[in-house]
Amino acid sequence: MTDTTATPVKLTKKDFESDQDIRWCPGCGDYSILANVQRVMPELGIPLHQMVWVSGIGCSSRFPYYMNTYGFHTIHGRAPAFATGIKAANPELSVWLVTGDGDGLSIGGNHLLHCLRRNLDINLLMFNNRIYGLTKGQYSPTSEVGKITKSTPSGSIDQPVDPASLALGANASFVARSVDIEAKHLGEMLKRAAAHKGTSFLEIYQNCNVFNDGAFDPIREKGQKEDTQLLVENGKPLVFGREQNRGLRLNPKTMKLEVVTIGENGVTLADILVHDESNSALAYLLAKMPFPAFPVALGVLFSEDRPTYDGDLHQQRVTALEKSGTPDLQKLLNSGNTWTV
Amino acid sequence: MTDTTATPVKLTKKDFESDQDIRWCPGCGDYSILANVQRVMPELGIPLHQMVWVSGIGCSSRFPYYMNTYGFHTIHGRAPAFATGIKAANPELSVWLVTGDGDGLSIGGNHLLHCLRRNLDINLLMFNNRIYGLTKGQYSPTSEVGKITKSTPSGSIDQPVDPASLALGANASFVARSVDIEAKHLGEMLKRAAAHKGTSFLEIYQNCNVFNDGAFDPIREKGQKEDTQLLVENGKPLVFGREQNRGLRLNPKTMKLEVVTIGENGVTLADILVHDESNSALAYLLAKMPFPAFPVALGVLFSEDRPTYDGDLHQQRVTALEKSGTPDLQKLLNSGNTWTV
Amino acid sequence: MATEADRVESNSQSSNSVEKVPSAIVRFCGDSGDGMQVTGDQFTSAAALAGNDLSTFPDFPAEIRAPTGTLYGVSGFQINFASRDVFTPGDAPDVLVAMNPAALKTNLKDLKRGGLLVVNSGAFNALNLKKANYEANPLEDGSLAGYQVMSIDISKLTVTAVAEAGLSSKDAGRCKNFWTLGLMFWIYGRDLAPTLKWIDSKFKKSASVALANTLALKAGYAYGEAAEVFHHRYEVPKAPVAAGTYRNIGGNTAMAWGLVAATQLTGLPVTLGAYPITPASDVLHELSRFKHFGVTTIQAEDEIAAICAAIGASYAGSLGVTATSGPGMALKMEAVGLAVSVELPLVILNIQRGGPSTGLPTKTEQADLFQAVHGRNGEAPVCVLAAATPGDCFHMVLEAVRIATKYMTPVILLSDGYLANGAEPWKIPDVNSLPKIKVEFRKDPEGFHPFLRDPQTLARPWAIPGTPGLLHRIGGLEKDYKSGHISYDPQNHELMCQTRAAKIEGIAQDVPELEMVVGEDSGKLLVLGWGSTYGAIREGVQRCRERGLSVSHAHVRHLNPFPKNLGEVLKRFDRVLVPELNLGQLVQLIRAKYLVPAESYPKIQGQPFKIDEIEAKIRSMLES
Amino acid sequence: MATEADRVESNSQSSNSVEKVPSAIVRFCGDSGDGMQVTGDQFTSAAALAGNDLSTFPDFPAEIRAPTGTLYGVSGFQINFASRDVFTPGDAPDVLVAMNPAALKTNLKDLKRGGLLVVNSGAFNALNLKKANYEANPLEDGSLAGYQVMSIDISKLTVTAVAEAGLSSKDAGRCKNFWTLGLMFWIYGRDLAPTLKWIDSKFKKSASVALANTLALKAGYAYGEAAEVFHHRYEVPKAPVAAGTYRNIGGNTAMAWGLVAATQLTGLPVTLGAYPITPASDVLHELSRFKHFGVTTIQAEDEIAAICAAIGASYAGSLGVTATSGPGMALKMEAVGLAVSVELPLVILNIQRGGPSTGLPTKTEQADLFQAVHGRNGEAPVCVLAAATPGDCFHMVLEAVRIATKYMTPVILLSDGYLANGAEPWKIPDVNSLPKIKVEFRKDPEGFHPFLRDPQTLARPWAIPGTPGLLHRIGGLEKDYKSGHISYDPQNHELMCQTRAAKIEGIAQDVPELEMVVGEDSGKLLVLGWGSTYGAIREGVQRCRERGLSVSHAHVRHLNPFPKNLGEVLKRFDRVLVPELNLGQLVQLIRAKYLVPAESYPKIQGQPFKIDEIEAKIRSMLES
Ligand SMILES: Cc1ncc(C[n+]2csc(CCOP(=O)(O)OP(=O)(O)O)c2C)c(N)n1
Ligand SMILES: Cc1ncc(C[n+]2csc(CCOP(=O)(O)OP(=O)(O)O)c2C)c(N)n1
Ligand code: SF4
Ligand code: SF4
Ligand SMILES: [Mg+2]
Ligand SMILES: [Mg+2]
Repeated sequence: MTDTTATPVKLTKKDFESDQDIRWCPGCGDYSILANVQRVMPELGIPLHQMVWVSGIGCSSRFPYYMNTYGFHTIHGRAPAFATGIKAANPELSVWLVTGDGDGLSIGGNHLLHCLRRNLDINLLMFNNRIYGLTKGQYSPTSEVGKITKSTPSGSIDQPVDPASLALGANASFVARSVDIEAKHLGEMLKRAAAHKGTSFLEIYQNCNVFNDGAFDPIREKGQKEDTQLLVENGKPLVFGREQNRGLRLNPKTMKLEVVTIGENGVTLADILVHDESNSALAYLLAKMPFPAFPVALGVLFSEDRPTYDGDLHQQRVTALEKSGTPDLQKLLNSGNTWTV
Repeated sequence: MTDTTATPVKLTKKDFESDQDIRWCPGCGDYSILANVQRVMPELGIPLHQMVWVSGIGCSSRFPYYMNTYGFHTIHGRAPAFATGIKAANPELSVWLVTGDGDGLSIGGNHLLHCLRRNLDINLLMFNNRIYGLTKGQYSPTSEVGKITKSTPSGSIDQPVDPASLALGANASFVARSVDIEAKHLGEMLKRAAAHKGTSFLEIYQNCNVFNDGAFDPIREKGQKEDTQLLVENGKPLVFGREQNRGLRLNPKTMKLEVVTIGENGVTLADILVHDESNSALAYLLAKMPFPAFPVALGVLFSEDRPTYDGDLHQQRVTALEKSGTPDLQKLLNSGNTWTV
Repeated sequence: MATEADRVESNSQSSNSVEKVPSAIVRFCGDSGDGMQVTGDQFTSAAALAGNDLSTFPDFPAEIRAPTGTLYGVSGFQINFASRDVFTPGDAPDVLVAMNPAALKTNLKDLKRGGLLVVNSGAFNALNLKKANYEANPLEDGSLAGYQVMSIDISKLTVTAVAEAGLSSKDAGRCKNFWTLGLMFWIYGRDLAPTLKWIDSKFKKSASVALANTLALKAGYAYGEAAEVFHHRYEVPKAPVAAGTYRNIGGNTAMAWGLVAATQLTGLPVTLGAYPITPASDVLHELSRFKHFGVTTIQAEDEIAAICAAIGASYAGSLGVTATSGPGMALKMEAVGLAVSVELPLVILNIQRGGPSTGLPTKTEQADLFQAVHGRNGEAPVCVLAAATPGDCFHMVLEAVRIATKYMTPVILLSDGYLANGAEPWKIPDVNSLPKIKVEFRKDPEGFHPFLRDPQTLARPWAIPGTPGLLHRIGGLEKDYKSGHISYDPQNHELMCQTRAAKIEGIAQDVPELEMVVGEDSGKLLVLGWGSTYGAIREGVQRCRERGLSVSHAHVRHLNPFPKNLGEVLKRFDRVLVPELNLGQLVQLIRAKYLVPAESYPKIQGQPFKIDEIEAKIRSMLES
Repeated sequence: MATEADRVESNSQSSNSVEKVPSAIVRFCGDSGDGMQVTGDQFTSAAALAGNDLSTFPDFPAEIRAPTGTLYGVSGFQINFASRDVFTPGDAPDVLVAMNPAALKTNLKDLKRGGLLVVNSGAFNALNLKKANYEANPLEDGSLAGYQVMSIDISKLTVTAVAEAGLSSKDAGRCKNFWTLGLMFWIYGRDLAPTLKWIDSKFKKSASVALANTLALKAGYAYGEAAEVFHHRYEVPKAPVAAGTYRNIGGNTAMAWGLVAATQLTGLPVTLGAYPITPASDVLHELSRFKHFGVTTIQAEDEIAAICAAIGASYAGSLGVTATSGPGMALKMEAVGLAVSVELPLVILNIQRGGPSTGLPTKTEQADLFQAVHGRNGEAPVCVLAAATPGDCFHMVLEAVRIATKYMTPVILLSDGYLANGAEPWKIPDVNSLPKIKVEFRKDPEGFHPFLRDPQTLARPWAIPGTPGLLHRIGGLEKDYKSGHISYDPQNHELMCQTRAAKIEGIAQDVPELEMVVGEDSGKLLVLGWGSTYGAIREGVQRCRERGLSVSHAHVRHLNPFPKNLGEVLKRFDRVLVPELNLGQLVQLIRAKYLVPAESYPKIQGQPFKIDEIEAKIRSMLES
């Protein structure tokens, strides 16, 4: 995202809190995300009035109301399209988009994918609670097969889609994952997203304690998460586990990942694959690791610098103006074949 | 796709030709695809009346009119949704879907992705000509950056999306690629698609000789294609080139592919990566290889057996009926709290 | 506590002064977590079992689970029960039960002056008062002077009453709704037995909870018996309802069951394509339970996919249905146009909610009529129907199915949040008495083409894939009248447009003529309604007639085309009034068609008409 | 060949019998590959330069590039030019130029009885005759007896004429359109010079092609001069047009240029979000050329994204515009509802085409009026305008921009395929004379809230992100009238619905009163039109007036709200006739609103009204 500051501003968390009552269910993971966002925002040095939070519809999409910035709560699934217009009109704005697994992947999957490939310079936060919260608990595109919900009393039959893999397939330039209550990690990810120019896709696992409580317990709860979270870092070996002695090794023949233990069967740290944010195939492998056979990769899976859509749009306007000089409407109207009576 | 034959039928190409005038531009790649489809269909042994061709809108989407089967030319981008209803209502039908790069990836990207992840048992042919043909030549989601079209006189700025990579990211169970005029290869791919249970995604590079002529010349024209097509086959080394002496090697450290020449620098056939249709990460790497530094992979990039959406829907109905016995409407109406006056 | 319970038993015959009243309106309200919906449901069952006619309406908060004690977290349930026919949940409650300050704050304005107010004083602590924006405690500042106030520390009495069950004090406090219910049962002289039975089965997994609720219920009842303060008990005698077996039914359930019935009456499987949206989601939820009836439900990726899947299903020989609301309906219009063009049966359920845009998702409105009739590109006529009551949803969905299959057309059936969530006693039909709906697929290849029309209905044949000999292609381009192939011919296009229009217009010959709900078929004023305003208009008109005013009520269920005698009916009245929960839509349609100076009575507050409002409006027109 | 050319020069003053005619209608038709559009354009330029008033209309095949010689591959171009004002491309051609059998087959029925038919006999070979479904050669079977037939082997004469240029025989044959043009220039006494100049510049990259076309043009002219068979030349004198500089302009170009002008008149950048669709794509194409004016074009992934991007752009301070047609319009309605709810300026261009569904994509129709006015969920009023002629598109788009920005509202501007593709001479406005459109963003934090309204217009302030001190949130949920925050309050919702409606209604006070196009402002019959029927109605009414009938023509450009005097105007006529290219839409709206028994004159054939049709209809009403 563009750092649009002209004058340095010293803001606090409070400055980012709007005066609206927060209407999520008590205990909802969204509170934690909100608090972390509000905590991190001041560090970005962006004036409040240069920031726009855009969302679709869903519990998650209520987010903009709680941010003391500009905000646009639009319609279901279409937030990326609104963001495109906003950035086309004013590339200087710092635009943050909040969507849910339903808003962003069900009705809004197409806008998401086009936003990602175009690399619109925004930060896109997807709160994935694997359920439709606002409509009171139907399965979503990220719900596991066999999920019993109001709309699937015999269990859902749709294979879920993994948001990060989808983003990679859609040619995203930045793909990251975090967890609602991992304050430190989430904060880091928000800052990485903000720093990236282009669509920064950040998936946040979020607990919906009313309709899908515990969906992420294995990677979210103390006592379990120590063994299940793989915190990837660029240039660092892909190790995990309480003792940090487990790791991922690539079998070059099969091109598949294996979980190995360092110090066992002659495995050393040198055998462990090193994370490379610029390798989209590695990111794809990491994103798709099946749980619980593999850990869940968190962090920046992929990041690549390339031109942004709004940047190029802007550049084309500038170039056109340079080429043509001051536009002349009368000349346009009189261009081509004319005759005078 | 389901082989729905009950009685064996002996059909000919002619049987699949409808009586409608074909209205594509003379020289269009669509003719070749049509001819190949009509040639291959009799081999599948599916009676004409059990076959439905569904499409959206576009030149490509005119396809159903030319097939002497059932056909439904629907609305722009939504063909997968219609196909879902058709298969839900009658899983026995052999459903073939034709879409274009605009129909299937622009307006219809979301339905495509949900169809793929759900694994609806259909064959989905995407005619990719990297242009909007029917609306007379605007750039499409697969057009290269910088493309000058009617709508982009200064060149397009959107990064294209690769259909096969997108399909993989969307959790497709079958992903293949072919070329409009490669009769033999295309025929094989059509048969593979037909044999696969689930959504068989087959991208067909197609020349639009009016609005994007030559887009695929490097991999389509004699004299060039011999060096640029990589015809992948399961279990076979990934070699290509006129002499079949070039190949792909995986660098296990970087997890990147390299083009190597067998017999040079000590490279032997044993160093060449072997294609494994069941490895989605490999398929992803193959799909994303940048041209011309790498060849273009054609063939079945990925294939995986898993339950189909319509199959599961059907199974749930069967199970429910088994559990409940003959449904009793009166019992339903009288269930729960009632009182008699 | 056994002693208390005994006291209830022993005293249950004792009668304070019991006042006979023809009807009563009771509203329960409290925090979302206070169990008001359960309380209302049980109170409703009791009224039904006692033979009253009744109508109910819940009022949920817009939030999923709002923080406790907040104004926007208040949940309510209103019931109107009577010894005569009842058509609405009633206007102003006679009795208001308020479980906390927020509930009092948001509901008090509706209570009748002088009405009975039962308040849980135990919840009126400083924190809750603050959350409800009360500066002073209303129980103490005299602001409730105009009502009969029963301020009882229900929280505390409940905890005491259920002590024996050994629950945590938090869980014990949760039983206060049953305590309150017990008290209300005492006031209206209800039998506790059915609810006790219900508690046992509902909480069979937790004996202690079952016990606690039982104790609470009985304690509340006993409190009524014992407390001197209650001057009155009321009796609402049985209503003279037609013999039969009844159940309570809400509009969305009735819709869903109507579709289940359709599988049996048509012999067709039903395929619902839907995407969740308030207040239509329950149609999806309910229908997903009936796979054994041949019902398939597809939760699609969006509303567009949902309707397209439904059309695809109809194309392949199932009955395609989709259900949605508000913004979801807007998204479907392109596909409705295709269904018009390819002439396939399709049932579209629009459970209307407050608009425009996201609007007021949990509130009711009737503002999608224009959209239903006019909301597509091109000349794309469809049949439009509207259900009048929750139970009517069952029958109207069958009517939609009948028309869709007979005329090969999309049918939009309008319901709304009020019908969806409201409930009324419904006489369970004898399944054998329901009319069969004849559906035949075309089989005969002889002379077939896909747009060959039935000369009577103008419907094209339903020829489904899988049928030998009927191979054909259809699509959204204009088709030749004589062959069904694509045609760009000018005259043919006009003929096809006119034919599609005539087909829909022709349905008017095939639907019942409009009859009066109440009143003579001519006179000074006709009140013409549609949809969920039925009850309020009916009762309002009835009241005015009792005052001797010349007013009648007719209610349109077929909105496109209109019943064929509508024009004639309108002309027999001096004036026509059209109350609608919008800014005036039906009124415009009938003015345009019949050139009668019908007058609009719009209301657009996310809430149904009150009977009073209808009555007042009529009186202002006829008494001046 | 130089000799031929010389002959042309030397003979160009020689005059056969030249007949003065007040007007002429000429249609060129041939295979898509025959260059009929270029021929038409050049013929049009010549007529314009000669001072005629004129109107043109092309008729493309629906296919991109149909196989040669097929019936559906015929491309046509019609021009009506006259010494008086011209308002339509004319009904039946006086002269038909048919380059092949398919063109003759599809167009002959339109030629006036006794009209001049110029046929390229060289194309009438067996194969082409078969492709055109001719059993016998019409040039030989006497079937053309009713016309003055000039059967010339243009193909062969062209090849001979251009031999000198040394083209392949295929390329040489391609010049036959210029040969034909030359002949037509001779018949109407046109100067060859401008076209010769145009050929030079157009083909400057290929001297031989330029030469060949030059030779062909001159040869055709010379042929006229030499051939004895031509009895007549015609002269159509200058038309008395107002002084000024003119150009030909089509509706889509005028639309696009209007938006370019808007950037200058408002000072706002324009952001167009669009998805290609016939016949609206050219608005996108044209606008994408004006980045230096501050125009941004986004080719979105679909129509929904396109309008949402436009709304996003308006939100951020640009002027958001979207352009579409048919099914694309249907898809936008949900987002239009949001724009209504958040009250942002938005211009929606609907270039209507034949419906329903995909319908007739390349044909014209006016059947989206109902959709524009009524086609959304909830009460979602927008302003609806319609352009009457190609040039009018320029001015109406400015009117749309004015209203959208002044009233903070979406405005739907209706055009259609006929306006989009048709062209007329347009007096180029002096840019300085165009009215400035004042637009001000809110800056002042004092007392600000996002739904604070201007008491006059009821518009809310346009407060864009990036402005210090105006931080706020908006969305599609209902908003509090007094603060702009989310509100579920019943009374507030009604107030907001009424306010939004009143805002749109109020625009009526701010638009010109309806005036007569032709005729007195009272009388026996008012013909009330809207949109592209302007020319045909105007001329039809004029003809009837010349017969002494009491008929006037008024044309509505503001369709929602209507001009404030419309009701009054209607009442001053005995009868009102509303011709529309649909099944009757405006007629229903005015009947509903004004209760006048306006009569519908529908036509829905994918083609504009003919003047004759209007004339005949009026006469049938007034002469019986
Ligand atoms: C067009 C449209 N369709 C459907 C809805 C109803 N709806 C609102 S939110 C939602 C799903 C929300 O799920 P998600 O995006 O995962 O958000 P969450 O509530 O879980 O945070 C749906 C279906 C709507 N508002 N608009
Ligand atoms: C809702 C809607 N939007 C736009 C169009 C116009 N349209 C028709 S086909 C098409 C794109 C076709 O591109 P593609 O799918 O690549 O097919 P091709 O013609 O190249 O085979 C568009 C934009 C339409 N028919 N419907
Ligand atoms: S329903 Fe779930 S996601 Fe929504 S606010 Fe409640 S807990 Fe959070
Ligand atoms: S426009 Fe292109 S894709 Fe369409 S028919 Fe012509 S050549 Fe084929
Ligand atoms: Mg969710
Ligand atoms: Mg294409």
